[in-house]
Amino acid sequence: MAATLFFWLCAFLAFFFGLGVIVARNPMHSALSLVMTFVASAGLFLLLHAEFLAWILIIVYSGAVMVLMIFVISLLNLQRDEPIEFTAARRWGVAFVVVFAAALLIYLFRDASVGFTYPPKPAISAEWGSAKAIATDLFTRYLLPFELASVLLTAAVIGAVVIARKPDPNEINGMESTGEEPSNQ
Amino acid sequence: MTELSLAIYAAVRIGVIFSAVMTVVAFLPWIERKLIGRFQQRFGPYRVGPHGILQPIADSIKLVFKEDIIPNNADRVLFVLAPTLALITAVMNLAVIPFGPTFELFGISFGAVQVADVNVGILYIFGFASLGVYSLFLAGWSSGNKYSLLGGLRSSAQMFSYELSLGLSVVTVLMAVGDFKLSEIVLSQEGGFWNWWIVSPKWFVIPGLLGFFLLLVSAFAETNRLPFDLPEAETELVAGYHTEYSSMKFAMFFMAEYINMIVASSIVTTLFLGGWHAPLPYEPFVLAPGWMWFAAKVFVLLFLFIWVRATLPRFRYDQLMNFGWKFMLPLALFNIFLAACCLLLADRFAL
Amino acid sequence: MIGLNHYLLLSGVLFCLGVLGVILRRNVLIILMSVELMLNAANIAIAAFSRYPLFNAGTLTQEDYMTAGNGLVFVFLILTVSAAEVGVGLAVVINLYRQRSTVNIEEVNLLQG
Amino acid sequence: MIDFPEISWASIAPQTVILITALTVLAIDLLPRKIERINITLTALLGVVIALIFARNLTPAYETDFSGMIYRDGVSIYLDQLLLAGTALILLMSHRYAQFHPIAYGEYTVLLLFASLGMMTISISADLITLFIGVELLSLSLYVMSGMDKSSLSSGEASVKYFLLGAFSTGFLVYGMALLFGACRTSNLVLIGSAILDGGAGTPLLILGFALVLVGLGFKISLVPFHMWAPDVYQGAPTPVTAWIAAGSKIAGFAALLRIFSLPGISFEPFGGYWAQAIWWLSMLTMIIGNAGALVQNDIKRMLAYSSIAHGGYLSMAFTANNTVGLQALLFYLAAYLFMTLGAFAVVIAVRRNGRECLSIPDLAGLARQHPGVAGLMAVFLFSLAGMPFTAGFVGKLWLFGAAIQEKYYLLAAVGILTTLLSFYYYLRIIVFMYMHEPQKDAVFDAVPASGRIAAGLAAAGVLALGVYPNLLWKVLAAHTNGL
Repeated sequence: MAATLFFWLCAFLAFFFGLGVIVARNPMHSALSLVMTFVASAGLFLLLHAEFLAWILIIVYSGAVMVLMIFVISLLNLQRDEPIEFTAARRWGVAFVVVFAAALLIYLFRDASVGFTYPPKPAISAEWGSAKAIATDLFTRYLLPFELASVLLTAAVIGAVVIARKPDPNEINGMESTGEEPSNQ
Repeated sequence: MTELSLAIYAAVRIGVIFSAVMTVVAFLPWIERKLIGRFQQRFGPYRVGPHGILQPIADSIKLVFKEDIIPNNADRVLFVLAPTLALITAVMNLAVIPFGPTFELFGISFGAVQVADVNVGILYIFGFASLGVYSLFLAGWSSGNKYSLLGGLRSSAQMFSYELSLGLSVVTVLMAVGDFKLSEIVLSQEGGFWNWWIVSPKWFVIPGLLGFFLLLVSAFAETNRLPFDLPEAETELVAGYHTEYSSMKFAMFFMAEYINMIVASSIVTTLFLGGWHAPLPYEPFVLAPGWMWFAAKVFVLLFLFIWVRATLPRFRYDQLMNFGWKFMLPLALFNIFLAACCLLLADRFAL
Repeated sequence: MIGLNHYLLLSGVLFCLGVLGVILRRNVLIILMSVELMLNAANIAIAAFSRYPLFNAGTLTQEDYMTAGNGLVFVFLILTVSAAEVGVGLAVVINLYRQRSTVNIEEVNLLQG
Repeated sequence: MIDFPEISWASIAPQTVILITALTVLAIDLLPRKIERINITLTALLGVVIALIFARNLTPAYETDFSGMIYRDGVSIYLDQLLLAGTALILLMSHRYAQFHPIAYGEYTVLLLFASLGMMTISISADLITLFIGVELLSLSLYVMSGMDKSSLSSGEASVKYFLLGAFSTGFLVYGMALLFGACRTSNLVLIGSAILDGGAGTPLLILGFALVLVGLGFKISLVPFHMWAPDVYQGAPTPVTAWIAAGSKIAGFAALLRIFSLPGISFEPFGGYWAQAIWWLSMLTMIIGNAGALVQNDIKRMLAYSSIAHGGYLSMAFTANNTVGLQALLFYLAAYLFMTLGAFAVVIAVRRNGRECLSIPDLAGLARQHPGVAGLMAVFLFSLAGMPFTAGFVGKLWLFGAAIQEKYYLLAAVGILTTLLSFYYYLRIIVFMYMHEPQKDAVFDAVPASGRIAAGLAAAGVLALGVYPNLLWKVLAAHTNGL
């Protein structure tokens, strides 16, 4: 009973704030809504016994990624956005997404393998979802993807630093000639 | 035990721990002002009550009756939300701290002096700490004041810079214990101070000392205490993120800061100083209840917090960032490597 | 009683919200956030799928599926990767802002056929 | 303690070498002394050549490795070699390009190698997780690379557009993978395959999952309804990056399609019915719109963008045909496409006038007078792209159309042939400008450096060799596609 209530609470929060992300006029409010969506999703993860992931989601997303995002929003000093204009193309886009959503949901309902009140997996061990279980999998069966993820993070760090740093004036002027118009800095 | 009695025990635990911590929080500013007064060869608060002991009560009365101002160009919802969030995240962290072992009163066992022994205790604390970042940032941003905004920006940049070394310094202990559970970490340090992780022979002392140092420094930064109090640097930013706050909202920030200090000290105690274990596993020491040892260690650390505040000047902003990214972070990474080597060696030679 | 479908419905709705956000909003940062919403929806779906068993497994036994994979590791790696993606994305946006002083995608229109 | 699994280094040797090379270049670049560009290029080239040698010496093993994460079959060995050859050519081109444009060359090279590593990860994936990380490694590197020319506004714009559309497509890809995982409760492609054979085919989750994955990958290889980003990004990105997006990223995208839609060890019979139909439409639209779009372009990079979209249409025909001939034709045409596209871009990079890039088609007027060799090479690439006999493009198209006709997709093949004829117009237009127009006033082309000649020459050799002796590759392909 408590679990059911908790689910509906988290689901409602996730939906409400998810909607907030896309309708808020102020980018800061969008970002904060996204943070709340992640917190609600972490609640769902807790409900699914994926304890470790729930906290990782909060620490990594709410704690680091979204702080960075908010940091950028306030650095760029973004003010309120223009209200959403519904041009013909957008109206079509919205119609498409809504139809697509309806189709998606109907498909999922029709699926015989996912009953509406199917009980949680009985055979799951107490360890399931704990840090230990995930770590064991990560360092044995998923060793290669894990290592590749570290390569990806390296690439992302290099890339982010390269593209976000201010261009070195020598770097631009020292060229024999630049092919296109110079930047406006 | 029925569910009801479990709930009652839990409620008792929450009540006892919360009121105890709140009492400490109420008197901590007084202690701090007294101590700093002594460090600076003056008396500190002296007027209200004997030795100014009633000063906290006077202060709280003042704060409650002050006018509660919300600036015109503030983002009203977030402006109110920020201090609430600060207090909530701080209080939530108290829930998982193992203050003491199981205790009995009138022959009834109330369980451990800990609200909830969460499986992923450390992650829980980091989770709420990382949500706490938002409170300072939002306070700064929603005030609609440039000093506040700068303070908020500084605090968020500082907190997530030091969160890295904070997390990494904890990893060494986690590697040795193999569990996120805080009670397990305390239990792994049983039997005298030589088994505490700060000096444990399991990893040849050095990684422990280094980890303790890293954790302590990061904790100072995370709680925005001097020498890391740039977010509220009075001399440059008026009062940083809480410039526009008054009355109870200001009091909430104030309380949150002191609770955070207590939480930080408790974590250092739990991870490196043996938690509620007595320093020597012999007769006169083990007679005192565990929570007393815990409190004693926390008070020593709190004293350290205050001592540092009275002694060190504030960092400059670039120094702070350089220190975090170019010194603390590499050192923490190196420390993990060192600890891993030590653990492997200890394992190999069955120490 | 909460079943798999509840989670899937929620995840589907969140995914569609993300798609709508990308279509409707013109602010680059909000588009990025909407994409994160989509990825989050996928994470919820995977976590839910790995918690609930397969109903109509044919000749493959339950054990085959259980040893086949742990969805939580999938979620973990998706989290890692999308965090990296946000990092790179923000850097790209900062680069754009330096050059153009805008984050409105409609004002970014030098390149046209 | 955790028992670490056995690591089979041999099967990921080329990937490992590329990773080590990337880290070496990074380390060299970090040295306090200023490093000459040539040293970076040579280091990277050396690494690529070593990796190529490792890749050539691999023997296909038709089973998964790394506890089911990778699948080292003949196709993956073939694709690895192709991608490594492409990387080498791109390195040569970038070396010349960086002389004139302010890109941070060390980091650029590192990211280029990481992008190649991502592509080569896709080619060996036997698990959705590995595949996803490969796709992301490739994409993240390319987003950054396309914005690396800080002096150019269009470069910044290209990177933002590429990033947004790429991230959007990642959303679809991941959600599709989530549904695939849900349908089969496993992320392993082999097990997904057996689960489908087991009677899972036709479940809504599976169909939806595959559809979303197709949308996600459709963005990456710019199939038609998902192609909007391609022209802008191709035009704005630094030219060697454009070349690598056009060639490498597209090959990797098709490798991913191959991995997912013809699951290792199983043909896509179980759901061929759905996919043939969906891809039939995509392929049709892509060929028509890609070629039509290319007709009206005046910018070479934009024209090549539409040409690359159109080629995506021809290539995806193989998935509709869904037979062994189609697979071989696809693999052959990927090689042909790699050489001719990279060759064309190599010439675009090599030819400059007064230090400026010649990016509009009239800029090339009179090139044949001054640089007959380079113009000749360009003509070879354009003829091959158009599909003239005796070039790789011709053989590849013939083979692809043949595969479609074999499965009685006459309309598709007819549209393919018609659009090919149409494409002669815009390819020949460039040749006409190069050979038959007077040079523009005071137009003096700069000397073409050795690196440009080598890159274009090697690509041309590839195009002609495959066009004249397709048997060279035919045997390799026949051997490599044996296990499928």
